[in-house]
Amino acid sequence: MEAALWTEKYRPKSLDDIMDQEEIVSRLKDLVKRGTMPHCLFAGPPGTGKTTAGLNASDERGIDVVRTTVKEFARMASLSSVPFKILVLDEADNMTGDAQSALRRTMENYTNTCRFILCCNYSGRIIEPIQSRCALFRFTPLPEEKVVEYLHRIAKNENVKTTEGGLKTIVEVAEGDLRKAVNILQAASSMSKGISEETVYQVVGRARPTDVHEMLNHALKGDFLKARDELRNLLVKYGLSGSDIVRQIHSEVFRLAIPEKTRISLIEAIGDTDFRLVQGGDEEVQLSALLAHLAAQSSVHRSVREEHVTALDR
Amino acid sequence: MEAALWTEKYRPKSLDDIMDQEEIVSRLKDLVKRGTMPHCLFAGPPGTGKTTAGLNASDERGIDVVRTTVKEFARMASLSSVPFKILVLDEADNMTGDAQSALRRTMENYTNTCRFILCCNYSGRIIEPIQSRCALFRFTPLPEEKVVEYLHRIAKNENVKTTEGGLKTIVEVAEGDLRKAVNILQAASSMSKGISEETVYQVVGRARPTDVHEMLNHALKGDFLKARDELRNLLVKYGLSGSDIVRQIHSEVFRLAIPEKTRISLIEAIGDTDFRLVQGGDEEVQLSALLAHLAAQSSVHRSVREEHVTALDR
Amino acid sequence: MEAALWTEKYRPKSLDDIMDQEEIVSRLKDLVKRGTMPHCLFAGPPGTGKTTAGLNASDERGIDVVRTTVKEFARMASLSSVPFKILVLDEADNMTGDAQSALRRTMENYTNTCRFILCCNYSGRIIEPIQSRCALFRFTPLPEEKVVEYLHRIAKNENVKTTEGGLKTIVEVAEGDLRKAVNILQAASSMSKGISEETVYQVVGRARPTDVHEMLNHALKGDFLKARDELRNLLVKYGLSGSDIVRQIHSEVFRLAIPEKTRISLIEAIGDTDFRLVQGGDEEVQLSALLAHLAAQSSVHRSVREEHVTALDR
Amino acid sequence: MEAALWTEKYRPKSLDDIMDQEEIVSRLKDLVKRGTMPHCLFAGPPGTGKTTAGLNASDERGIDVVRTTVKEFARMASLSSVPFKILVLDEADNMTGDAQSALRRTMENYTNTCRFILCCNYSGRIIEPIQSRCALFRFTPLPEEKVVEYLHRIAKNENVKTTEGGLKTIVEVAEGDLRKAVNILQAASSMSKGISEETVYQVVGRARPTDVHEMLNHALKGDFLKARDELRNLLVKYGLSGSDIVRQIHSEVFRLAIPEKTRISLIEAIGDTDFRLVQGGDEEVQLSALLAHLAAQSSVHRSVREEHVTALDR
Amino acid sequence: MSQPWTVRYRPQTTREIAGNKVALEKIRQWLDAWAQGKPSKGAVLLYGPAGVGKTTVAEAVARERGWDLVEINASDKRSGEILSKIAGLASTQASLFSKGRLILLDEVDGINLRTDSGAIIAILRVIRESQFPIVLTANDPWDPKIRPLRDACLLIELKRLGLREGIPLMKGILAKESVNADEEALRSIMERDRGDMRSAITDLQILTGPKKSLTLEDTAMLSNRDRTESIFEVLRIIFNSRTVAQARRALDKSDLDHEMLFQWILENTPSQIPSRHELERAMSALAEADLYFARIRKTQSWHLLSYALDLMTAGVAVAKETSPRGWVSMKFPQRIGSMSRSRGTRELRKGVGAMIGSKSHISSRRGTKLYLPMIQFIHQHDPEKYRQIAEWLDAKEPLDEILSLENDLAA
Repeated sequence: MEAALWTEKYRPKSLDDIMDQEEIVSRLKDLVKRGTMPHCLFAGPPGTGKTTAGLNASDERGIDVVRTTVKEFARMASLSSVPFKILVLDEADNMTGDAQSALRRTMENYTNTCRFILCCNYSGRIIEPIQSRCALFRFTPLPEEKVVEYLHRIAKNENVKTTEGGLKTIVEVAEGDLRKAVNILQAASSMSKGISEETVYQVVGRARPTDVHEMLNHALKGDFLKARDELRNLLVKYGLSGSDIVRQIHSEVFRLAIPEKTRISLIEAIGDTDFRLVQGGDEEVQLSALLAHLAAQSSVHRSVREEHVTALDR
Repeated sequence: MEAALWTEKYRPKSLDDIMDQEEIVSRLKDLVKRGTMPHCLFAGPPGTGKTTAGLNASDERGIDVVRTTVKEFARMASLSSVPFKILVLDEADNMTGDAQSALRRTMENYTNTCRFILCCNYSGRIIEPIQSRCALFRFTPLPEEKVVEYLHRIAKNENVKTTEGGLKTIVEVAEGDLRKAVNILQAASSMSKGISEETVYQVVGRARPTDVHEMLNHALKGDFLKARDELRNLLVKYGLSGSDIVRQIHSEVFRLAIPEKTRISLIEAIGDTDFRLVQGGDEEVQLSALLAHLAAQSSVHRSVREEHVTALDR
Repeated sequence: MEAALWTEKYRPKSLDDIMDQEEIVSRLKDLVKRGTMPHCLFAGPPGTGKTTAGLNASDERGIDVVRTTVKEFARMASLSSVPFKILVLDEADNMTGDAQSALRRTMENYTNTCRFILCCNYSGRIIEPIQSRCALFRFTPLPEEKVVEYLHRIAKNENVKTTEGGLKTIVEVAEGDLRKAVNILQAASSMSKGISEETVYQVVGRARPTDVHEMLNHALKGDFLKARDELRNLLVKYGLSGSDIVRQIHSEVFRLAIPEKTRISLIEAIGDTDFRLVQGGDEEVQLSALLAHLAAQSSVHRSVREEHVTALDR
Repeated sequence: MEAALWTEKYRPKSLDDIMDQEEIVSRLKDLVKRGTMPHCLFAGPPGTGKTTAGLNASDERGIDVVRTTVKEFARMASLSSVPFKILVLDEADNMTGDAQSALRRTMENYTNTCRFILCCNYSGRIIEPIQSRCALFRFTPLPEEKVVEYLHRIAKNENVKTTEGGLKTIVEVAEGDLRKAVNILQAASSMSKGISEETVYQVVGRARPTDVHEMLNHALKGDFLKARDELRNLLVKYGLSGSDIVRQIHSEVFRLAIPEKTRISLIEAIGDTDFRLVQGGDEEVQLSALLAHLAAQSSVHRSVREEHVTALDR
Repeated sequence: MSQPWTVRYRPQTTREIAGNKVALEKIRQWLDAWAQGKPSKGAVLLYGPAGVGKTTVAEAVARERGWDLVEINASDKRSGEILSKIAGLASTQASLFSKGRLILLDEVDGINLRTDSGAIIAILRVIRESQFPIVLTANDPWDPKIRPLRDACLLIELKRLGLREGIPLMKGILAKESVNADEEALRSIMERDRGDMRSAITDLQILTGPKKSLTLEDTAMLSNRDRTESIFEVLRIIFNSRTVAQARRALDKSDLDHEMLFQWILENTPSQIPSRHELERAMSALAEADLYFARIRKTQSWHLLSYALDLMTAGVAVAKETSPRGWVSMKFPQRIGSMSRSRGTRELRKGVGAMIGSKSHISSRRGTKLYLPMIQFIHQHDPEKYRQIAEWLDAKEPLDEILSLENDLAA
């Protein structure tokens, strides 16, 4: 059926398909086979293949839930005939510290009948006593080439025209999140023009970083009016909202060749603008003001420029 | 019936009548011809023909269509006994993430009996799983001349006296939003005097740019008190709200003959004032402070004036 | 019944009695005479006679009328079996965009059985589809002499002792809002001493301008501590809130004999203080800071004083 | 059971016992005698006898009285089967505008069966339609001598040793709030040592001025770490809130031996800190930043110290 | 057998427990003393980091003596009410033929002041009235929240095992599993897990896999668990960075909770950046970052977080102009303990405020603000007067609890 999600269609069907986490996969398979699996903690950024099953992320996960639902589940597991049940707690690092405390003895008391797999983005947010009870597996973001390769395979299968630049842009935008990358690929595939850098940015509702860079450079050179024209252009061409742009300006600031102190002061100004938009400030007025602020820096910054410039590639 | 809305009365009746979105129209017609129809995502600023295109595409397929807004959709979300086939959902980016997730499930469940056309201003605010299920169509703002032409046609048909200045003002104020433009035309037509620049500004609740210009000029010449009298006049006579005035000052600043540096500092100050008003600052106090800021520039600026003045016509 | 509101007791009974809105009255009478009646939008500052005009226009057509506020309207919005013909809706610009959209649909559905008169302060806050369905009437603030005259008539009728200064103060404070003026008159009448400048300021919770003037003068002479004592006095003795004082300082600044430059810088500082108080800043701390700012000007200003002084009477 | 809190134990039992509000008391007694009773608005700073006067006026009329706070009032706002006649509503100026509008309607609807006594700090925050329905009574802060006298009486009755300095300090700290004064007296009496300046400062949980002074001096000498230790001490040991400390620093600044320019710049910095605390800033973080600012001044200030010092005792 | 090794090889008696001999002896002596009647301290607080065997010790001693073990832990709701029921069980005199009992109150530092309200006071009562020995466990005995308990208990610390004790233990297990292991591999595991034997045994199990050998190379796939130590590295990077990008990168190395990291930076900024002008800039960057945290709380706009992070890392780093002057040691943030606790008292204060308000005709908000400090003061100086007031207000229980919690905070 054509409306199916590609993330589902191409979801790894067994542990074997999980990309590029070979070691973890083999270790896990072994543990499962031998039936001696300990509690596990899967740590790593989203979309790196940590399992998503079990309790839903949107469920409330305060201490009360842990003391009732989770415990109940663990208790019930003991009734079934399989050696043990596996209970997957997604986003365990979103649990409060108290809730985590409440979890530790439950993990232990039902060890015979059930095993916990805790998934988290940051293992540092899991309290030590729980870490101590788990085998820790760290999932690393997939390397870009692998993701490109994977997207390529899907695109071929789906008969979608792609350019290398297009796929690379998807990978960049998805930031190592495979699921996100596949979703973008699918969305972009509907554009008649095929998948290029341009279509990808349009689909995700972002401007091309170089365009934003340009705009900032105009402002920093003191050419406020040009910067503002570019701003309007971005708003219209990419169909961006004000806060979209502010966030992109924020990312771009790290790549500008300006003294570090100026960079920090710009970040403060950008944060201010972002907050003002959150509070309901007028988009055009506030973004103009931000560009004006940048332009106002230009005179200051031009004088110190030659000496301090640090070229920053990220 | 006299109370009918012109936006409805003059809504294009077929895909061919949709203005200036040729590429989109041809893609849509192609889909219609081929008889297949994916879920669609129509993204673009308001008043660029998204809903109209959706309705017409549905009509041309000769199948039932239901048009609804987010609010109504939420109410009828169960959709149990859908007697129709295409559902046009306005303002889809106004839905919360949770609501979008629910929508996504609905799309999956009814994928055999109906198709969705989602309209939104910013595609970036649609969650990826939905984006990837939809074909994306990006609508762009209409060029000014086309809008003027269109308004002219309606005005003629309705026997409304217009001046060229009047129509231009409407277009300027509507900022590429055709629906808005037609609405303003209709509202202004109820004023006995016919449609001039003046009546349009009255209808939309804005000050005449020249009045705002005047006020700013007084301030820049250092005549703060006169500027303030003008301000009160705007607040009281035109019944403008503070934020309206700030936005108009912002537009006007780009037309002032002042050194670039002054302009930049003014625009920063305007951003501040906008935010303060949003936060509940006193309108008169804050706008006075803005004028005072302008007046404070005057001494600085007067001394450098003769040399640097840049005449700006926009 | 003694608790009756004077604003009701003295509300004009016919269109002819409405003060100083001749053009509007004649347009309305014309509509009434012709027997046709579009939906109407009455826009203008509070207390300029909008509701009264609406009610009277309805009466003169000899048809049923219902008056309601936004809150109540929302409650009865289904309007299923309306037994009446004209619905006067106050504070229409207080409705959210969503509510206005709902109202618009209601207007469409009942267009055969009823007409709406919407009253609002700012027509710019009414959504366009409604604006374009309505004939616009713009109400302007009443001139001071007319308001004094009107108050005088009521006071005489109610046997209240007044001084001219008292009535003038009411008018000044009411800023063209007739309802407010009458309300203040009634409130002040309950004070045993009769209506003088003093009692009016007490009733509305403001300081006497001379006290504020004094405080500012201390600060400008560089005597910060005395200024601060006066400030505390205002806060405690008059029971004034910080924002009240800021607004009064703002008015007073225009009457101070100080160089224009100082005035301008003060007004900027006042804007700052207003904003901080709005955000919840401590009243004494923020106002002290403002006085300190004034005191800091003193040294600058004292030196240039003899030459530049501008006496300002308003 | 005898009231354990002295504020209750010594609360005036009749209108005659209310201190120093002669005009109010006589107006109230007059109303009671005449048997008529309008709605009343009692305005004035906290602890000046508003609630007490309300309760007693009701009692002397021999009718049922209900005292309530805004929250409770809202809950029982339907008032269907009111068994009472006078309703004393505290903190009416804490109600939102909407709630006040609702209250106003309630006042209209039940005008035959009950009367309201509204207590508030600022009458200016009560909407006009309510103000005009009420007779206004303005309570003024009590003069210091009277408060001293009153405390003296209580102290004698309770067999507590006092010094004049002690009582005076209480009065100073209580800022005209009688309830606060009595409270401090009772707390201080729990120390066996009797009531001296020292014990009072201990009670008010305010740091003694010397502590704040110390902290500022450390900072101004450039010893940030010591200043911060002192700050933490104030926050934790004395349990002071951030805004308490800001207010005290603010008072203290006027007593520091620093050049006038530094003083003014400090006062502005304090205003800034206050503003940030109000926005939800963390007390320790924001105050630390203020101390760091002071410490940074130290080099500047040390050099000019000997010459410019202005000793300020108040 | 499908048991993880941590279960399979859990010590059953105190003799099987490796290390911590002194502590074990202490607990034995204390238990023996019960034969002569209840000792002066009716409870023991076993404390130490995760994985040193606190619960295991309690279970082992109960088993050795043939006693019933009554256990309450953090997975149970532990309100005062529920704990009182345990008190019943604990205070019942043992009949001649019934078995003895050991009451285990596990993880008392995991008590939640909101859902478990009244717990601390109830536990104190259990300790006072119990006829049976009570063992409490905690990771951090200095947690202010449990200070009252600390005073009522005999404190016994369980330490992490060193290499000398840990490696033989691992070898014993490996022998039973017929696995050959390099000494270096075991040493490496011990070092990574820093004496947490539960982690070490889990890792041992994972690493050995299907083959019956374990080499140093095998341990390479092991991930480090997050220990508090890693924070020092992050701070070092931040304070030594000269560019925004460098400082920002420190965050990638830290999995620490952001607000926690903020506290670490705040605590150490003054000592790391001694120059007054640089310090002013750094502190103002922190104040600015703090404001973003506040805005996030208020608006729930989480995307603002990135500005807070920029400012608290790069903002501080870039404030420096001079280069670092050698190593200055990092301090643990003073406030981390007290912050979460002060949140717990808030609810209680509201309740008490309402009671004061209804008795003295003011709102509960004002009641709290005006009267609570005074009552607190009287409590310190004249307990009898305090009792009268508390009883008159009908608020003795909650007042007691607020006061005891606040004392802890101040300490």
